[in-house]
Amino acid sequence: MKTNSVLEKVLANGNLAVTSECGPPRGAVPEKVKEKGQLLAGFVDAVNVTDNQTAMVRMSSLGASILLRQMGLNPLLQMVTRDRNRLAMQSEILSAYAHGIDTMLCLSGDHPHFGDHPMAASVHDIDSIQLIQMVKTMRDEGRFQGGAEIENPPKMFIGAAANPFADPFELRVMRLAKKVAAGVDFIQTQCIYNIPKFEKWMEGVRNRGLHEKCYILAGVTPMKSAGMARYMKNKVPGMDVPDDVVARMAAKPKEEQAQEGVDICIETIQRLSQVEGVAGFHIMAIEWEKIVPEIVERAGLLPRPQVA
Amino acid sequence: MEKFEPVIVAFCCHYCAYTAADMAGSQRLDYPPNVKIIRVPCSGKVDAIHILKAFERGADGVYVAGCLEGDCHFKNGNLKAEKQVQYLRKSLDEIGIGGDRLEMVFMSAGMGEFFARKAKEMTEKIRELGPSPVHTQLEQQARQKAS
Amino acid sequence: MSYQLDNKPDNRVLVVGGGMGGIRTMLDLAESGHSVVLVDSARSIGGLMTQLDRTFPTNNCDLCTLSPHLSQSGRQERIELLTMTQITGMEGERGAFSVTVKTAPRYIDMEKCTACGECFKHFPDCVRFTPGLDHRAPTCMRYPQAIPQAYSVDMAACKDLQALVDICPAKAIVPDDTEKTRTIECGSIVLAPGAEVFDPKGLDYLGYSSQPDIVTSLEYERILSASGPTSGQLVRPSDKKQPQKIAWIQCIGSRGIQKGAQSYCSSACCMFALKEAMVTKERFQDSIEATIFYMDMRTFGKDYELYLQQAKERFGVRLVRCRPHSVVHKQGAQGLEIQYLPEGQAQQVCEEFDMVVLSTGFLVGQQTREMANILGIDLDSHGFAKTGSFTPVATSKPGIYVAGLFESPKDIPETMVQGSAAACMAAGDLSAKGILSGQEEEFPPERDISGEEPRVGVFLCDCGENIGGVLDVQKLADYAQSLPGVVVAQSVGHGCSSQSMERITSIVESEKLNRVVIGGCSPRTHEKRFQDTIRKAGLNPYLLEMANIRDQITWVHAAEPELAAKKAQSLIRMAVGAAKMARPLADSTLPMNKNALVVGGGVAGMTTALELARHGHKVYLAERSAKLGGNAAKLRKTLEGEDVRAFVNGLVEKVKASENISVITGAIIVDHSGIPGMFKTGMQVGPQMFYRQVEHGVTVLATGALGNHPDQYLLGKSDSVITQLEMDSLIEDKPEKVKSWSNVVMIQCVGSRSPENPNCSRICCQAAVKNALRIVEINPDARVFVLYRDMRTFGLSEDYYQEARQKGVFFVRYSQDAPPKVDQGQDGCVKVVFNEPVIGADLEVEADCLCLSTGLVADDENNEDLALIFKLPRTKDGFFLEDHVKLRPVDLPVPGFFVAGTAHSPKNIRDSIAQAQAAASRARTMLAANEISTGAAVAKVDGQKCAACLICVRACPFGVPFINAEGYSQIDPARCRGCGVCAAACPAKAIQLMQFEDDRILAKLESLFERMVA
Amino acid sequence: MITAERKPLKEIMDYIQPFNRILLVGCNECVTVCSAGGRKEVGLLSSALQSAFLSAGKSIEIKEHTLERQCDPEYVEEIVGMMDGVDAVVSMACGCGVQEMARRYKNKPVFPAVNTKFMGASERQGVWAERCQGCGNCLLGITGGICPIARCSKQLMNGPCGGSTNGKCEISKEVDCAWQLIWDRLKMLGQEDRYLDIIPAKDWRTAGGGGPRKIVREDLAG
Repeated sequence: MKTNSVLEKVLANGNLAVTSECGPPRGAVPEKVKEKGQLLAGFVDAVNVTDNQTAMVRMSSLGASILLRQMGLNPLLQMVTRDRNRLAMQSEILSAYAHGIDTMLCLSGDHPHFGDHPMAASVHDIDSIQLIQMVKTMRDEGRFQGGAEIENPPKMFIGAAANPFADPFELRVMRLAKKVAAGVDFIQTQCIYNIPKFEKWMEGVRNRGLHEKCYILAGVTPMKSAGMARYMKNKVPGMDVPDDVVARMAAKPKEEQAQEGVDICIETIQRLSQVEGVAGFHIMAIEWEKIVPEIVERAGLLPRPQVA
Repeated sequence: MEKFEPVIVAFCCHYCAYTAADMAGSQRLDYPPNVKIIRVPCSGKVDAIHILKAFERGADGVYVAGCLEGDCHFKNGNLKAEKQVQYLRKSLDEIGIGGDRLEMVFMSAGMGEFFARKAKEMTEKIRELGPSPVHTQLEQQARQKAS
Repeated sequence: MSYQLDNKPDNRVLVVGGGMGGIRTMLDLAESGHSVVLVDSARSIGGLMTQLDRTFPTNNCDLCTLSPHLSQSGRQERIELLTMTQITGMEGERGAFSVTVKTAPRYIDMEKCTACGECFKHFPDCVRFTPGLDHRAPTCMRYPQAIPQAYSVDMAACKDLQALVDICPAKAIVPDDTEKTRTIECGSIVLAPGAEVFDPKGLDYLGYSSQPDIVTSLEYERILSASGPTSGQLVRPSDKKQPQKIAWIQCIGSRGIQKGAQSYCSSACCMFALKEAMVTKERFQDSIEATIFYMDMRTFGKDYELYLQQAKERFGVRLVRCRPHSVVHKQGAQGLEIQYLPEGQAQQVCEEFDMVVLSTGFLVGQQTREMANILGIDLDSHGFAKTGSFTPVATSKPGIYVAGLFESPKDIPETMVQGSAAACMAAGDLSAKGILSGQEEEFPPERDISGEEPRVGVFLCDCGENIGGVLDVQKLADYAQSLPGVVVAQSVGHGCSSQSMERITSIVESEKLNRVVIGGCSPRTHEKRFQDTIRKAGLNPYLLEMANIRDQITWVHAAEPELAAKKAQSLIRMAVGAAKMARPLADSTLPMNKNALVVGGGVAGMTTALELARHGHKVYLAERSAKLGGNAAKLRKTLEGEDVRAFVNGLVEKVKASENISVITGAIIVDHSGIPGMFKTGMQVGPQMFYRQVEHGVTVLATGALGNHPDQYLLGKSDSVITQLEMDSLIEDKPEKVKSWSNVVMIQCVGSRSPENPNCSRICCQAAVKNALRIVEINPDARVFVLYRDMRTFGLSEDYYQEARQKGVFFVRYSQDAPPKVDQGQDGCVKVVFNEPVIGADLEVEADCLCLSTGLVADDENNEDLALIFKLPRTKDGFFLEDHVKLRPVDLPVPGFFVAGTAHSPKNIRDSIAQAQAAASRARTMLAANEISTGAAVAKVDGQKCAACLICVRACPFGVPFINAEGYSQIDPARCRGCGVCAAACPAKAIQLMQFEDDRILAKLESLFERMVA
Repeated sequence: MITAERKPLKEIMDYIQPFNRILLVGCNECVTVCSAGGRKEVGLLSSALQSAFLSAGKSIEIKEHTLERQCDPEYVEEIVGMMDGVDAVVSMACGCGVQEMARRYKNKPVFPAVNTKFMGASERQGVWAERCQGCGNCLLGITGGICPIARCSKQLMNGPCGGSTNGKCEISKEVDCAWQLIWDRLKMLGQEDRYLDIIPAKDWRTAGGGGPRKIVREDLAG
């Protein structure tokens, strides 16, 4: 074991891991974090805590993660390179680890263009791959990026994201290879609707043996409505929602669409469980955390394994 | 107060618009005398500075007249002129003179009737808009100087 | 510069007809230094084309491209126009004709008429106004002073003569005007009287005379035209509502279809209908349905096939192949019902349309026949002037030539070609052998005015009543005198009279003026004259500024004399202000090299070379192969049966015998430089590839085309499969073989009108008909099948097509989706299977010979090299692209370059010869000058200011500026066209357009507003 | 080239409102080429200011001059004679030129009339696009000749983010994805493997992280 991360342990035991996410509130309201945490407790192995998601100001990932940790959950600290330089990021990693947070996800982050502060400067002192390298150096060599030694180095289980659907497609496996080379331990993918394309990507991943060098958690998102399906198809960059999925949603009357979305999500999990190299699932039920238990249960992923 | 007589400058390309003006002449088509023509080889030759200077000196309206689309003697000078006019209309808004006082028109050499009509329309439009703020100030200065 | 008029009879040509062809002939001759009298029986010139709204295939009104720059020189002095005039007699012979003409009374004194229109306004019943129907036509001629004002009086219709006389403010009505007769002495005559349009009134089943919504194509054109009766609103005549469904019916009065119709094809109507349908669809998109009923879609011209594709695919014009049976208006019904039998169907269909357009054809008018009779030239059975296969514009009488529709039905480009060809031939009969015999006018040396303060002279015309009637010219002169810098200001009456001009000259001298302002008419028409006037006084001509107080003031503000007077002051002030900024400029001139380079030694190249040599020019004839003759050397007979081989051999002999022609065979062009009038072209010659460079003023490209040899239908794989070209020789050389045949199949459009080569090769239908006729003549028992898509035997060749049908040749249509199938058969025969649409079944023929109409394709490799070296554009299919497909079919877009023959597009020998003669004529218009004038209104770069930003390089429409070795922009004055776009775009203000410099334009603005502020 | 864009007229007017005699100075280098501050733009701005002030009832006097280059002291020196009788200077040069003017003519207020934008190339007539951020440590040799720092919206140095769609950046369909361009070029050059090399975290000192930068050529420096 590289770390004490529960997620690492679940994965190392060969169980299909389940993670979900919690978007921190746009205000100093710890209750909201706790509420979401309670919905997820017992159904997932780790809870991603987003970092100013979609470049909108929210409670910090670290702050919300601490709240969850205090509830006994296993927060998965997301960190984007957009908002902080390497000094700030390293100090925050130390803080997180000091609060018992041992799992993190290294991201570059959505562009401020999409958020509520488009006028803000993008820092991008380093990129996500360089962040992985930095966290790994802190953990394995016990040194900061600048070279100085760390007292009690943070032992982080290092994750990163991958989007099998973005362009250029042929780069997508290579980009994962780069992240593996940089030292990533696990991957959470963009939400998957185009299963054949994902399978093609996984084939490339296996050909390079990358599934043996990191754990791959397939991302899924239940859709609430046909409108959301269309929106994700047309408006969200890097999202691939095939026409038949949109059509399947639209074929249902409005009030049944949410259920259809859940069904699709569960079918997806079941089908992806058969794909070699898929080590678990990351269920992103955006502002719909209460549906996660149903999905986990119906997908047959309960009970969650208990690890020491 | 006497009737406001706007001063309007028309930059006319030699091959079409200026010829159309001659045509209006030979057909004896009345139009208001407010329009003063400056001949250029091609409407694409009209420099932004010519237009701004006209306004700076007190013009109440300016228009650039070129050939019909596809008929420019120099391939596409008329379209270049049109882009320039569109760009300058924004500048004129910024200056406070108002982009409405500048127009681009297209005509063929034979459209004498159209030339006369356009001269009339432009004069009426500018009369409606009233004197340009620059014009007003220049007159005021002149009166002060005189008194 | 100006030339002395060389207006002697032995340098004069009489041109009959003022349509496009006649105008082209007139301009070519005048520009080549000959004098021309043009007579037209109409009241103004312009002909049929001026009635068109727009022309295909550009869908623009391009009339103005015909004669740019005409008013720039004294050329018009060599042209005399006689309208309302007819020929009444002729004597003499080639070189010395004496023609009597009769001019009908106009009852208007053209000298006095100002075209004010008062008479027409008050007496519309008896005053006719025919300015040429298109709104652009009169001025697009760029020639206003030469085109008679369009008014005339119908005396018979006049009820109150005195009132009419009194209404004219210019006292121009002449009630006692009489018919005038005069004699014109000339060396040669060109006939371009045009044609009439078939009148469908007599065809009752079409209902043209009873139904207002059935119109002819020319009438439809008028409805579309902005200046037409409906101001461009497309409404049907009966109820003024916009039609939803319009049908065109082709071949009205052509191809022997109706009672009284001519047997030939009118050649232009298919394109005409497509254009009208397309323009209609373009303007109204889906709200109007356009349908064309046709027999064969004859889009055989250059790139016309692409036009047809566009009509179908982009505009959704519906094409129905069939001849409608009738057009009926049912009682009480809204629309018109067309009854027709669709191809391959047994049941007649009735379809309702809102409007029907009849595509009426051309025919020779009675007046033209009478004129031919007077001149004693032979006509064919249709009334067209008889010409020969190798003498396309020569009539039966030496010294008389023909151009345009009177030669045969045709489209505008061919008319323009013939107009130039006729000019070339007519000039050849003049004993004063071309090249300007006039002397340059003597001017005193130019006075150096550098360092002088501006001394401006203002001269104001009253132009009779034109200006003086509205403005107090003397008062205006007094005002001008008060302006700073003005030394003299005078009223000069008619400024353009020679007396006034002399006066201006002497005042400039005596007062030591160094700037001159003329207040009068338009610089468009008179700038050149006044420039000459001050030049005579030793002033640089560009020290002149004109204020157009007539066209822009007195003619248009007569109702407001006070404001007019104020505006006149402004205009004079502006002109004085600008004149002070005027700088002396030099018209850069270079000596003209009078030699020509003709590239290509086929029929076209040899013809051009011989014509230019005949007019005294040295010609380099460069041929890539080892010997002269080109494609035609392989041909034996023309459609009309004339001997091609003998003709080509004759040409080669003449070329070799000509002292003025230097033949360079085995020549590969490798480099090229210079400007129009001073080119240098390098070539590698002969097997040793010796480098040789020639200097020449013009270049004619006559590089020909290649016989197509597509890998289709066993061509090259079976001995029984040959091309039409091979068939031509075979018939001549092995008649016994032809006699042995039982079945011959010809397939048309092989390798043409296909995705790989979309255009029509134009010559193949004629070739097939020619060879089919020759085969059945030798072997009447042979069955000849011609498998075609559209038979395009345009013009008079339609007669041969009908003859072939009568002689039993089978013409069977196939569609592009179901082409014939060809396989090896027994005993060296080939098996051809094709669908016969009339019986609706497949037929199989064992053919002794399968003859493929493969047409011509561009010599892509050679043309590509030449296009690169000469910087010439090409069409998509590799032919050279002319300057204007409609009106300048011989001129290439680079000045000084001309094209002739199949290098331009596929065509037969006759058309190649006509174009070759035309190229010679066009070349002569340039070579006539002794100097190349590069003008003064060119852009000049100040290298010090230039930031080498490339903006001018990108902005110039003609690609002239470049960044030179010193690192700043350079503009070649010889290539600069003077638009000034670069000057306007330059962000460093490093470019000024001479004559229109910024300070000169700004001075106008400053002066305009001067008084207002002070 | 350094690119720039004219400031809104209002902003320039606010700067010079208190002054009556203005010297408007253009530059014949980059800002001429990008049509922001050459001789032509000087004339246009001068006329626009005249008209705008006049409309508001104020007369100002504007002298126009365009220097060969405003970022070189010798050129800037050329206009020393024009400074008498000038209350304020408006420079149409890039930020370098404006500062050089301000350094030389210390007692005159100097105002910028353009916003200096970026170092770019001209894509076609009238269109300029950013190409370089002057990071001081050029990566182009390993990124296929396309700079991810200047041309990737997130300055990603190791490949495209998940927002790259059909060759375009997630922030706008008008912006090319730099990494798509890099990848295409690497493929064309047969250097796909280059992509697998991880570019380590950048040392930003050369990009200005180490304070204002300076180049000293010992052999040339006087």
